[in-house]
Amino acid sequence: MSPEPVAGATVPGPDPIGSPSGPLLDIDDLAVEYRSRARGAVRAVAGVSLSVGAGEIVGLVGESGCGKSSLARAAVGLTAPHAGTVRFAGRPVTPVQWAKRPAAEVGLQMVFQNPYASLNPRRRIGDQIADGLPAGLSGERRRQRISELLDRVGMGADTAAKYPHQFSGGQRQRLAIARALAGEPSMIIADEPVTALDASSQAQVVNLLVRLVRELGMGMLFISHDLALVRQIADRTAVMYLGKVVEVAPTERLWSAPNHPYTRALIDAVPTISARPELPAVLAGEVPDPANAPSGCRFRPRCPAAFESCGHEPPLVPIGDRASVACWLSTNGETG
Amino acid sequence: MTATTIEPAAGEQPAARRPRVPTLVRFLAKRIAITIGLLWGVTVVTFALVHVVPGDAATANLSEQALNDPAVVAAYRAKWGLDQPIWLQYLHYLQNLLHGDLGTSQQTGRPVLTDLVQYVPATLELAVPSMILALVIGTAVGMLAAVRHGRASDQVVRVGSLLGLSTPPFWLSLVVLYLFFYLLGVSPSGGRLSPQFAPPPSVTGMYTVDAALAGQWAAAWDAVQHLVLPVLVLTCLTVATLIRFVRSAMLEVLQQDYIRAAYAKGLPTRTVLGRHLLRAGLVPVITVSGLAFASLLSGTVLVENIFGWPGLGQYAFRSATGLDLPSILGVSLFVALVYTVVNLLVDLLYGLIDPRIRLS
Amino acid sequence: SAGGDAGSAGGSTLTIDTSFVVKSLDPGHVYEATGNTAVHAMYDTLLTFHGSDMTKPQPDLATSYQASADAKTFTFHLRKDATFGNGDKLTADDVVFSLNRLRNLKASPSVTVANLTATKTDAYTVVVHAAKADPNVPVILTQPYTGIVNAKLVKEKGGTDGADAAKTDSAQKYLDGTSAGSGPYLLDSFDASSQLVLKANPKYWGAKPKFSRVVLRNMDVQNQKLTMSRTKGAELALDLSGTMLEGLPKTLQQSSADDTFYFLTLNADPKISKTTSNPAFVQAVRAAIDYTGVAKLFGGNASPAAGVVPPAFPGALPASEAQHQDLAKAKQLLADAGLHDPSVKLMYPSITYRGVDLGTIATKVQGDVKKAGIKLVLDPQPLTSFLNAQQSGKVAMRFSPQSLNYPVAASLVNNLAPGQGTAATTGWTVARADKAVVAAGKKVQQTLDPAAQQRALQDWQRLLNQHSPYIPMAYNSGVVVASPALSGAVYAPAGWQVDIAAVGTK
Amino acid sequence: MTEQSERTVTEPTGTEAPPAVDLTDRRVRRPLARRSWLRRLRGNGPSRPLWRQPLTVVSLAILVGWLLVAALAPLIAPYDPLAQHPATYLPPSGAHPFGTDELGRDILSRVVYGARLSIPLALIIVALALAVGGVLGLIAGYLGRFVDEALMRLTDLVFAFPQIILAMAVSAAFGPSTRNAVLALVIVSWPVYARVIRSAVLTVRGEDYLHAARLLGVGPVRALRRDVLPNSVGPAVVLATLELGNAVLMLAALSFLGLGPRPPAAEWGAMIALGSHDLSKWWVSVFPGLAILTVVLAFNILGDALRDRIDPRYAKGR
Amino acid sequence: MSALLSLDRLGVTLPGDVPVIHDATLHVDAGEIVGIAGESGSGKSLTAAALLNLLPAGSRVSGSARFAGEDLLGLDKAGWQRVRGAGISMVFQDPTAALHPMLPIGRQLTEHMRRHLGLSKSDARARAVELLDQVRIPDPERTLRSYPHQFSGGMRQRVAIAIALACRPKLLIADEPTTALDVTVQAGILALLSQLRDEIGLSVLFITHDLGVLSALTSRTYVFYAGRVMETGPTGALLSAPHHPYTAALLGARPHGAAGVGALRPIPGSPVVPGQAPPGCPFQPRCTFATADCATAPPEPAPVGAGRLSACPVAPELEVLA
Ligand SMILES: Nc1ncnc2c1ncn2[C@@H]1O[C@H](COP(=O)(O)OP(=O)(O)OP(=O)(O)O)[C@@H](O)[C@H]1O
Ligand SMILES: Nc1ncnc2c1ncn2[C@@H]1O[C@H](COP(=O)(O)OP(=O)(O)OP(=O)(O)O)[C@@H](O)[C@H]1O
Ligand SMILES: [Mg+2]
Ligand SMILES: [Mg+2]
Repeated sequence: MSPEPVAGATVPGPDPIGSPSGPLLDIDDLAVEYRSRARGAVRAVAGVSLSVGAGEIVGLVGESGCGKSSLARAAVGLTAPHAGTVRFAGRPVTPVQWAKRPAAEVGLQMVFQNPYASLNPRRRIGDQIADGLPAGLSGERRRQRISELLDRVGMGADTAAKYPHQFSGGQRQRLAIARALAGEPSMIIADEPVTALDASSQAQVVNLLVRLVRELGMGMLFISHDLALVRQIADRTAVMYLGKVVEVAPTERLWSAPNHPYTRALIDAVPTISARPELPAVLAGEVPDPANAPSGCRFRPRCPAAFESCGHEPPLVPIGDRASVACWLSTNGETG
Repeated sequence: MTATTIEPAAGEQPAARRPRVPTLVRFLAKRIAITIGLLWGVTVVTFALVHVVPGDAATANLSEQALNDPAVVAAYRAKWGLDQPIWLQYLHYLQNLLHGDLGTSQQTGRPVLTDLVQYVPATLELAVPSMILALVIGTAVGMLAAVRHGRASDQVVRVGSLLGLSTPPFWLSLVVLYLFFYLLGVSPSGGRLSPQFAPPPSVTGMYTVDAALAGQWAAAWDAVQHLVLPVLVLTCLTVATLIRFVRSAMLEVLQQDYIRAAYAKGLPTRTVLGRHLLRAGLVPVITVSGLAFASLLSGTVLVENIFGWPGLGQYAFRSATGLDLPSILGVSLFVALVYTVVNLLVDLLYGLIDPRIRLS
Repeated sequence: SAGGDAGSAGGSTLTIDTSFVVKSLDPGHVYEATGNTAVHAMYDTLLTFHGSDMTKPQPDLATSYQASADAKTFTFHLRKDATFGNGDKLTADDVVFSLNRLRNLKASPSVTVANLTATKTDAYTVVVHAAKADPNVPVILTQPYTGIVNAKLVKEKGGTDGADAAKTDSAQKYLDGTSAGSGPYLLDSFDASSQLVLKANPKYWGAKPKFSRVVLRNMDVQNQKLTMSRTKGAELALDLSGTMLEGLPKTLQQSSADDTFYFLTLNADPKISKTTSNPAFVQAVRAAIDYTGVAKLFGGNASPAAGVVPPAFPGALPASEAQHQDLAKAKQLLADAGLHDPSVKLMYPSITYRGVDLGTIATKVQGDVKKAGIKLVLDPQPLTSFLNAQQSGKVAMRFSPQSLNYPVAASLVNNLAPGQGTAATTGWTVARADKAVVAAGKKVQQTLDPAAQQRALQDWQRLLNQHSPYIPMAYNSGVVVASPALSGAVYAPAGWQVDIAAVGTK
Repeated sequence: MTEQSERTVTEPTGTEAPPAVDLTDRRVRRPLARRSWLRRLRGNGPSRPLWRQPLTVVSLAILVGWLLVAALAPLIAPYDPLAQHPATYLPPSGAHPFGTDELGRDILSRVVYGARLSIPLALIIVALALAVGGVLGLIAGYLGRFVDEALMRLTDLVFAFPQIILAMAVSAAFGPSTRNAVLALVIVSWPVYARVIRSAVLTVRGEDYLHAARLLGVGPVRALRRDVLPNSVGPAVVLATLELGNAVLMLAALSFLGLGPRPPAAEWGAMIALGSHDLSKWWVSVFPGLAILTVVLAFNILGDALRDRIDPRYAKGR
Repeated sequence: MSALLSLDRLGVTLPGDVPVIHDATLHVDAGEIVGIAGESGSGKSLTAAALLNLLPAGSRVSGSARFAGEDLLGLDKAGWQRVRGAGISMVFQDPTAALHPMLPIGRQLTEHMRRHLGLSKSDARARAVELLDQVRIPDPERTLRSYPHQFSGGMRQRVAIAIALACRPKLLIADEPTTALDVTVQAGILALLSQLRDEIGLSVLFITHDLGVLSALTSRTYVFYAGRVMETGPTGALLSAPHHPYTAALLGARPHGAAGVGALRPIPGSPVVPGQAPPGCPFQPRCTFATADCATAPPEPAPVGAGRLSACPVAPELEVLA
């Protein structure tokens, strides 16, 4: 495999905090494995390389169970990776265990999928946000900072004294974002932050996130299974299948000219609104159990274009500007 | 279990299960190891407990005048190995235990195993019918209450089961004795059999069964009559817990979509409740019935004492107050064994009823 | 239902209800009440008592005996027609084996015979030697544990009368399942927890007992009362006493004898307690107790105590001398001794004895002495812990029932006199004791003439009431309650409660 | 009793964690999360306020009544509960509504004073057991690994003894007294709390809010105090309420066997034991029995109501 | 041609006097796939539940509901047992929850067939195999012996559809049958339903909140809000030119097409809580076009074009809403 770290941002932002040369978040050949008595070893992430630059939004899409969350949690340091490295601003991310998280890593934050579970139901909003503020802050400064953060996510300052159950899902997700901002992050990993929300709240939260990233010049890895949503906000999009990234490309290019048959199938499966009813295209089969991944190209059993080369695993190779694909069809010369 | 697809067009099929035997064997091996560890823990705790007590078995088992004679005391202590250091006594006990020898009871002078063989059936004769009754009634009534959730009958059941939970077992025993024996005279007093009957030849150790096997119908009927009150009390105690549990388990199941789906298919209520609800509600019931059985055994201590029932509960009580170490250890080991075996059965049954569960 | 009509079953089953713990039916080991009752029916002894008359041992296996003047040698002449249950003849060998085995087993009952050695002169003559003079040897030889076993059979089953019998004898297991005696009954079945069944010995040498089958069943007191209230058959209850007798149908027969006393023991060792070792305190407690009230708690035939010898035995003080409460005297005694608000822990076994919860009595005592300004803190202990603490001699004040080791009042002296068994655990040494008490005790033991001994006993008791750490409070009786049709159901204060073989129908 | 009864259902069977349901197939998770939360918002239990449920109100009244009785015992009791009187075993009458016992003591007064023992002792037992079990459960759940394993085996060990027999043995071993009875009951009842708290902690350990706090640089100890503890004690507190009734029962059982508070204390179980010697004096046992029954019933109903409210999961019953 | 299902001013009040559905008028013709759309909590599922008498105990239903000439609201217990499964059947949102986890699929697939169709055990089994074939499940024989957990979500939903189709119902109610599934799997289910309509003339009442799905599958759509029908009409026309501000708002909030910050337009405010609906139009507090009139009385749906009704009196005057 020859992952090529692709750096750069479509929208210019402030320089990355760490090493100015490399990307802000650099995931290199990451693997995550679960061992369960029932299924044996499950390789949920099987060697993924991906990087996100400052001010850049990278979307990560894929079917359920393909390892998106596992990747996110390992990237942020919630689980120890089985192999590979994650670098944030140039320094390796240490998994959060017994020790307190090093201050330098607090700039890497995460927004979780379920807004109902990601806020402590028994603590006031203000206290939870204050977790991320420097310990030396005086009471007054602290209050001020909390209302600033709440204001940023469009919630009133009086929110600080309330408890999470007093808010709707969309509001909670905004509060969770405010809490993440308390760590003054330069990079946010958002794992399906709007999946649990109503269409209308979805729009609110997504708008907020995108605005913040642009305003604060942060980087964001935005994970979702909703292609249309990712298309709307991401600068680049990575497509994951069964623990591997099969294609990365600038979003519009990915939509207009997908290089991987799987990407194509995913896009075709999205129902669209049109005057005449038009059924989305069907991709046969479903994601295999990662505990039992097919040999060679993992997509081979479902691929309409599979041929004999597919018995070998295709590497992720760059094809043009900031785009890579892992498919023998593309690597054998042709692009697109 | 997630299925695997190889055929592009074929969708998927249930993946072949990996061979199950090794899983089961591993599971059993682990459980047996845990059980052994548990039993060992029981011996340690009991031994320690008995030895922190001021006074030893000699005081409990020799007459007062004999205690004044050092020679007699020394002879006794030597006979039971009480003159050895405690760790040696313990090692000795373990060694015998490995050979299946539980030692000799100081209060009955018989091998503890013999005592257990005698007392356990008497207790089972109480516990098993109580458990079965409690299970049947508990499941039926609990299910009824769940189905009629919120209505008057549900409230009645709820209050009734709370009452059952709140009644002191020894008091209930006295009350039923007072009512049915003293006032009404419809039931026999205590014991397992009226004196005019000789205990039937021992096959199972349970008088009802043995008498029936021997064709002694009058004795069998008499034994059944003696069972009624204590079984009633034990059932009352257990059924309350079960009803509560079944009720809430069934309530939870009733909210599941698959019950709505079953109705939506046009199945009659009888089928939905009897097949779909019962099947799913039974899983938690099995869990709790394992615990309920353990508590039932525990409940027999008081009940047996009041009804003069010569079972394990009385034996345990006398062993504890007489500081009869081998007997206490024997009873504790037995109960711990029952506890683990029941739990094991519960887990196995679980796997049998619920296909989603694998032994791991 | 309960009681049943034994008459219809051939008229031959006698039911005896008792709450029992029977550890052994081997005469060499037996010592609990129920065991004694059963062993008495299965094993003949050299001598015996009939009914409730404890004045003089009567012939049993021995047709006659002679005691030497120094009370050290006793010669017994055996009857020649006695046979064991299996048909073997009973000879002097069996007697010698049985008595020596009993002594050498060093089990609970061995203590009483530790002083004795049996030898035979011929096949039907046995001589028992006492190492220390003891005029009560004939009485001891009425006790069930001196029952004569079939020596040949018991030896076959591992029995021995050797000096090392305590270690090597292994016949107990056999004897717990099979009787090897010459008594009117044989053991049919024994279930340590529920019942013990006797059947008539077809080869019994004496008069055939009336009942061919006897069931002793384990039953708590409550149920005994209820069962007896309804019984229609031949049935006895052994544990009904005191208050439990109230409300029983008038048709039932009762037979009783006051053979137990309940007493407080106050430690005389100042190291254990400054308070209890103060004689004035003891006397104050003695004066503060409401003896009639305590006796009433036992109900039935119980009576306030006069001394330590229960009325069932010759040598008891007359009822007219019963102690009585005198609070003014108690307060005076305390004041004179300069004891203000004394407080003592009273330890007692938390058991129910003869239908009375000892805690109730202790509470009553606590209430009584409080009126005199004495504070008692109750300290109930499980029986084992109580016995252990008592044995240690470190208990300041304790309360327990006491009965005689064997049915001679003088045996109490062996136990209660300064420096002896009970006294030793009470810190009452000869040095601490009043000279007169010591002398009076000696006199009891040395007097061989029964009438004179009884007078000496009474004098000794009067002195105990003034100078001892014992406060006897009440006498209580053992009672046999029998269904109306029975005859011969007499309470025997002799250790075996009732002579089963003597029970018949009217 | 009971209850070993008393074991909880959060951990179905003693010796081992229940065989895992293979729910790793999480394809259908997304909408589920939304649904279940909606459901919780809508509520599925009796969501009426406590004071609108007649049963709960009645039980609360009973309990408050008993607490008043305990507090005001000297004012309420017509006689000194320890005062002996020569007229014994008087059946219920105007002068002695509940009759008198074998020492002529007024049973009503003793029942009244009994509340001063049973209710506070039950509270102490449960509080101690909750404290001991809570701390151990918290440690086991948070530290995991062999600490957890060892603690769980220890709870198994306690569970493997029938509660009453173990309590009897402990109480007999150290001699009957109030302190030892409390000790014995704490020893047999702490594992339930340890298990409940442990499993609650295990749940919280997987919660995103804990992760979020750790990601913000909160140290493990602070997280334990702020995030784990407050979210784990809920079930245990609910359980404790339910266990109060059980503690009253167990204490009475020990007393009944002569292993509880020493005489002449007016303890209900011991009073029943006195009456049990003679069924014909039914009033001696019946009234203290009814006292136990009402107190325990009130505790149980309240615990039940509290459980339904606080934690719908616990509506499972035990 | 008379409609297969027709609801006229159906109202549902939940226990505790919580009105949740108001005056829902709706019809489904034979062989037609009709959609119901709306935000979460708008009463879509309750409408479906009312059609099968699966409402929470103590709910009250008003108005009329006729199915194949029969008055549903007048049915007795036996009548409902007859209609359920054989007349109207249902597919639930979450196939994992809707299949009994402890009964083999064969059992769940045949038990109601034997009852409704009076089939013998073997006949029912034969039909079950046929059905599984129809919903494109490979190896039906083996599937019959398997349990739900042995299948993926998509397969489970196919099984659930097979169960719903077993007694040849005339109407299938599908309550968000694809919400729990991945887009790729969803496409398969949509294709299946569409094929079934073509092959066996199945009528479907399809509930979803995904407008894209509606567009792909249904011929007509009802848009629900706060238990009321806001707008109805042929799906294509309705979605391309909405005549109700709510429909327009729904369309605006969903991602559509090319990138750009602010391309998503959230609906301001939050949905109505049942029982606390404002007077007048329930959408009025969130509506950008609301006038004072909107707060007086709930507007009646009025015709706004070919086969279209809108409950917004202002709508016809607005040019383009989307
Ligand atoms: N803690 C765990 N233990 C065992 N297996 C796990 C664990 N977490 C995830 N897996 C497995 O790893 C694989 C990837 O899971 P992951 O949650 O990363 O997927 P995902 O892409 O985030 O899916 P979704 O879209 O459903 O969130 C799945 O097969 C899942 O079953
Ligand atoms: N059992 C119930 N008890 C009380 N209220 C209920 C109940 N079921 C539903 N509701 C309420 O009725 C309203 C309509 O619910 P319904 O389930 O029909 O919505 P829906 O449109 O299907 O939403 P979703 O998209 O979330 O499935 C909701 O506000 C809900 O809170
Ligand atoms: Mg995920
Ligand atoms: Mg719905």
